[in-house]
Amino acid sequence: MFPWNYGFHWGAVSIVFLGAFYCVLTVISTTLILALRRTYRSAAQGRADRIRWRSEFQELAARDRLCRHMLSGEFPYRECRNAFDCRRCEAHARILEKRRPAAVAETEEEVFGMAFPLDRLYHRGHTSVLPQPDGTALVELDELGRRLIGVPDQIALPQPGTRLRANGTGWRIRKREADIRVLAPVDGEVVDVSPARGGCLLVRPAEAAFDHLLTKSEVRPWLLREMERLQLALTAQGAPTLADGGVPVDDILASYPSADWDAVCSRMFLQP
Amino acid sequence: MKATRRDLFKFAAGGATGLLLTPAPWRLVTDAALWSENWPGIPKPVRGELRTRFTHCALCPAGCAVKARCVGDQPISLIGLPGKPLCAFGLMGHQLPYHAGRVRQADADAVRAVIAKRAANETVAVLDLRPGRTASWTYRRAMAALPRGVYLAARSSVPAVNLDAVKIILSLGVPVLDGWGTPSNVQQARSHFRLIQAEPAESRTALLADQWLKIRPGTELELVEALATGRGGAGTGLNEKVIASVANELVQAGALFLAAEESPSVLELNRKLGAVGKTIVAQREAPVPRSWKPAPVTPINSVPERSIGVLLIDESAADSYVPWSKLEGKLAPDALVVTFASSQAGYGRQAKHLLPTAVYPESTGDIPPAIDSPLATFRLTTPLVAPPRGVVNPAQFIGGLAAIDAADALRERAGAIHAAGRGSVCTYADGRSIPVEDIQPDQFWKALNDGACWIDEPGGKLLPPVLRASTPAVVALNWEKRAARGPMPPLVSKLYQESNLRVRI
Amino acid sequence: MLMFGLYSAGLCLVKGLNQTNMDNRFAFGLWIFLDLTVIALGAGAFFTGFLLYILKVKELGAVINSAVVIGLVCYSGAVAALLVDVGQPLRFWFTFWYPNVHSMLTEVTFCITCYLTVLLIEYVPIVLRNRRLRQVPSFLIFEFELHKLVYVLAGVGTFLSFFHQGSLGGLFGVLRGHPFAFREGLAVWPSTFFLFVLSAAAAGPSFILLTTWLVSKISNRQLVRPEVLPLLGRISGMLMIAYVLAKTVDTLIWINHTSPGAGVPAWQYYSWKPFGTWILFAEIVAFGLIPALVLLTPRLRLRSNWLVSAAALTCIGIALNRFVMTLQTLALPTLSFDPFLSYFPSWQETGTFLGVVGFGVLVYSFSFRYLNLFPQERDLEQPEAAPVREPALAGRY
Amino acid sequence: MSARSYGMSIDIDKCTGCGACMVACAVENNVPPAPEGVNERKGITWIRVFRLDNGAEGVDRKWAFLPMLCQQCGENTPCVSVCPQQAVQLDPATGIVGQMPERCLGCRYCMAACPYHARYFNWWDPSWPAGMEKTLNPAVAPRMRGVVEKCNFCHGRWHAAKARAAAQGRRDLDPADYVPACVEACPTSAIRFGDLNDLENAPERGSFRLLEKLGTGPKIYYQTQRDWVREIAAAPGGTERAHG
Repeated sequence: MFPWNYGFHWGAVSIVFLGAFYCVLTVISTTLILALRRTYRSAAQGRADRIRWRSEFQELAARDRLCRHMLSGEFPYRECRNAFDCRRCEAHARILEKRRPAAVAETEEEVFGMAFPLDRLYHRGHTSVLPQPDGTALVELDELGRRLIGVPDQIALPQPGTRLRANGTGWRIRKREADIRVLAPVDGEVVDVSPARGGCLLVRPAEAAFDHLLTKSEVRPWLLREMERLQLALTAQGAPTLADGGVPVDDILASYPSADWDAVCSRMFLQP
Repeated sequence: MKATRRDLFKFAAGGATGLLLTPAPWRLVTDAALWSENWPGIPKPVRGELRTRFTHCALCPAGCAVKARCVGDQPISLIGLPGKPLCAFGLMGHQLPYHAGRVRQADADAVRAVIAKRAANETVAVLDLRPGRTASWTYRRAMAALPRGVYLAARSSVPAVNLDAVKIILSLGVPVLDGWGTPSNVQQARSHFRLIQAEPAESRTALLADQWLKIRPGTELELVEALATGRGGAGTGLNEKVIASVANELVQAGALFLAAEESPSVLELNRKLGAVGKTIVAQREAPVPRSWKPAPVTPINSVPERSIGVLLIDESAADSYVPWSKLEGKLAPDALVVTFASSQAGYGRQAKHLLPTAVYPESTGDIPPAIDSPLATFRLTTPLVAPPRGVVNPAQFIGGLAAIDAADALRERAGAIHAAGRGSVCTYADGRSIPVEDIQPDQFWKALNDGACWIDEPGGKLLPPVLRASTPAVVALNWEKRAARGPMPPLVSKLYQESNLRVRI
Repeated sequence: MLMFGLYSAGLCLVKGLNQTNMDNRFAFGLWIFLDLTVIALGAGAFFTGFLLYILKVKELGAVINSAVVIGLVCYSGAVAALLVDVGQPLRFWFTFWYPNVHSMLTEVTFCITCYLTVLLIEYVPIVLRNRRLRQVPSFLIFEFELHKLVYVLAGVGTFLSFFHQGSLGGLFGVLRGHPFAFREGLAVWPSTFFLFVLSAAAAGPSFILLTTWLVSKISNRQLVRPEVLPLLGRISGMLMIAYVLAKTVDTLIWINHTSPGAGVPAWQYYSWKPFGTWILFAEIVAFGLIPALVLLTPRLRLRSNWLVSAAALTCIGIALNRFVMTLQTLALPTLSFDPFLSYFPSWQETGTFLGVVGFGVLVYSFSFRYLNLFPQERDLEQPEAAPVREPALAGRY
Repeated sequence: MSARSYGMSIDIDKCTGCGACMVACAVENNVPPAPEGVNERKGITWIRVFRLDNGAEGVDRKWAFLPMLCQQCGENTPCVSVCPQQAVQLDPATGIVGQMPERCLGCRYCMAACPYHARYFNWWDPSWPAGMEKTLNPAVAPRMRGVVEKCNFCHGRWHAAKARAAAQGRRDLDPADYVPACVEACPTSAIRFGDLNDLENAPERGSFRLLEKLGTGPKIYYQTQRDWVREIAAAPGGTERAHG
């Protein structure tokens, strides 16, 4: 193995053989070291959230990765390639230009008896953003999210001054066995927090670009889709199907005591 | 929580790398390797000054000269002399004392007391399985001294064979090529004699012989008759042509007959063929002191039924066996059977007491002339290793019964031989051969003990053997039979177990 | 089963190899056969990796994780068995310390140890994808970064596997003393070297196919898209046919040239019952050509029972080939006067064997339970519920 | 010291199958007696006498004995090239294939490689009956369990002979000084040993080697006048009248 070992003799074969062996060793070890170094670097730059979202987005089932424009019927079938961050999506930009202003002037969508006021923008992780006149925005769970969780057992809100990253962790909610990370809908800095209604944050957005969030006419198809997914998640838990047509009761968990709520919530809050 | 866990990993990783840099792990593997090299329980051979000693092999009557390589006093290997090689069993003789089935302890004094009590008014018999030794003479003297002592020899008359003159041998089941004569002699003579083996079993000798007559068991004598008279022999299972041709051969070559069991008819046929006196002659014995008054050799058949009260069997050196069935009838109903042996394998199964004896090369004694030596010889087997405590010397024990001190019997006999002044002594250390008259008695004795052989001078005509009534002894055992009856060195496993060279019976 | 295996192995380690039924003629027994077979079946790991990361056959992404786990299981099992098999396990490192670079076994040892590490490293990301572990950010990032570099590992793995699979073949190809196994070859390697590489590459996908099918039957879940298994089958089939052809050519050369050159007419080997010529036939045709053809016939390939049985046949064929190379080689006498020996493993050997298998099953099923071996699985869950209607606002769209 | 190539020539016709060589070898090289239940397949006999017979039945059956030991192959030696850790080496100075038990891993690959089955594995811990370890030969170290061993032409004796030669200031060792145990012990001197380069030891005409066609260049030569023996011994690949 080493020239100073007994019985070692220089020869073409040994040189080739050991050479190859040492090459392999170096390659393997460098790969490992490289990976580790990068790990530390990205950890230092605090890119954990972004990476998490990326990988988790990949983990999502294909049918949960559909593009919003497919939901609203502009594409027959299309999966999102930008991890729900439409701000870098040129297709999205093109469509926005083409899109004529929505005719419907409704102020509120009512799906399954849940009210989704259209003055605000919706994130696919079931948070809503209400821009305030002073440039801040109010971030909270949307109706469905709230109903999924009902009365939370415990809420862990970020300190004011924390920087949020879109699709990063907004805040955490514990409910029964479920530990839910609510995805932050926007980049920005937390100004104020309150545990009311499953937690809501007052955020000063980094830039006022919200076009990665769902608006107006996209909300209803998206919600229908969400109901489907919810139902699917529940049936996967072996729970009876949603009372057909019946408006979901206020606390959905309560009506499905048997369901593995962790699984359901993780599915609905986009964290496989 | 998170931080501590990460720290834990950091610590583990750091520790591992750090450990790799220390000599500890390398040291550890090296030690492991070293340990695996001197595995626990592997004995370390003792080193020491190498010496050479000479003695004679007492495993079989051939009594080959032995050159022992010793570390200190412990022989580590045996080898024959140039031109006089040892057989496989002789080569491992020095390991015989360690054979598994060895018996070491017995209460000799109690046994002696019992025998002494019964000896007063009962017949005491000694069965000698290797007649012709000095020990045999001790037994005969003791039996002569006892009121009703009987000396039984496994073989009554001991003929010798003059191999140089032999042209053809017809052997009736004698293992001529497997433990019968002196290996070197047989080997040398093999080139000039033809061997016909008449034997039912597929023995080594049978398969190595020039011709094998596969006769039915127990028809040896019938074959002899057929060969003698030229009639019959159908019972042997051979066809007449074969018998006729063999008979023809024998007549022309003046053949020699060998029989596994002594029988008059065999000797008769030998005489008829002119073998007697030429190739088959009387065994000569070395001179014995005149003061020795021996009991006669009683043929076992002539012992009255159920007469023996005490039977003492000397198995310490055994060349031939008397089947137990033949002995049983001669024993009185409450007979006491004592055997002197080193293992249970032989008569130990039937005997009431077994007195442990020393085994070669622990024992001291002499070896009678080999069957293939027409001349008288006197050879000592001297202990290469000290015998364990508690072993009994049969000669001294039995001599003791008749108040005969046999401790110096060998030396006395050596004295007698020297006094006779015939023959010469050849010493192995220097390979010289000195006429007896040129050397002092004590030098003679010392020479014999350091490994030397006294050989009678060739002069004198070869006498025909005296024919006595047949005795039912099984003589001339081959090594398979020996292995079955007596102790064998542990390494025979190489021959019988780890290879199929030989087959255990 | 695992306990029993450990007990047997322990016996063999403590009391020594006299516990086995191997002997001086049958120096190799069940274990070596096991090692060769298992490693051949584990070849799926490297070959799938090679196809996926180097040749960019995306469909195989569906089974790569499972393949890696299988590979890991097979190789670690084989190494464990080897450690029991050698007389002085404490000296395993001698091979690295004083390597004899001319020995195929050295090559095998080096490559397998390296490749085992590679497999472990490839296994790490799969483990780290577990939901709980992923909560730890550093794990998460490490997995992410490592996964970006995995093609390097795949490359190295392919290199290593190529050599040790080959050397395993070489092991017996170089046995000049056994004309039955001895083959001439190219450069330093006997022909068996290349045959083994080929056959292993052929068997690997089949084995993955088999396990995937089995697992989905047992868990009755659909694990991969329906087109993946036939694809595996096709790959396996193509390699198999190549292997069969090569093997045939090699056998012919051997029968007509190599073996007579060593002084033994080839028919002699098959004069010893029970190893008649049927074994040659079975190896090449019954378990070689036939499954290959089945796998290459698109119509049959799409019928799952045909596909699966063909894959099974392929695996059996490879196992048979390894059996012939190890045990039949040793069973056949070389000297005129030594007999044809037969050998039956002792219960300790069998126990260790079962232990290794049990270990494999255990590791695999744990991975299946806690790790995401089949990424497509989520996509394939079929919604059982009726599509949601919305009575209140029906007909709105 | 000039390069030698030690070898043997064995006269099968002289061998009576007495087994003296096997015993002498075991004594010389400290090979332990077999534990209970060991058969010829697990036993250790550096030299083993095989029994051949002419296949005839009854009185026509004839035996021949063929001593088999490591053939000390000189050309592409099968066991040397396969050992993964250089525990087997062919000594260019003597032409003897040496085995280093303390280096051996016990993988038994060399045994699989040997066409003569002349290599033996220590399946058991070596053990001697109580007291018998005193009779061990100090020139040879007993082997531990789990390693392979084989005939090395009594390497201990070779070292001793070299030492004597050195002591007497000779550069070459005296042929009479170096004789393996089996040769020394053979009662019929059927085994001859020596440097094949010397004329008097050159193999006689008509002598053959086992499995010559394998091209391993064995250095043990056999002679026989009996045709059936030559036919069996020379033929490779096993025959129906195999006698193990």
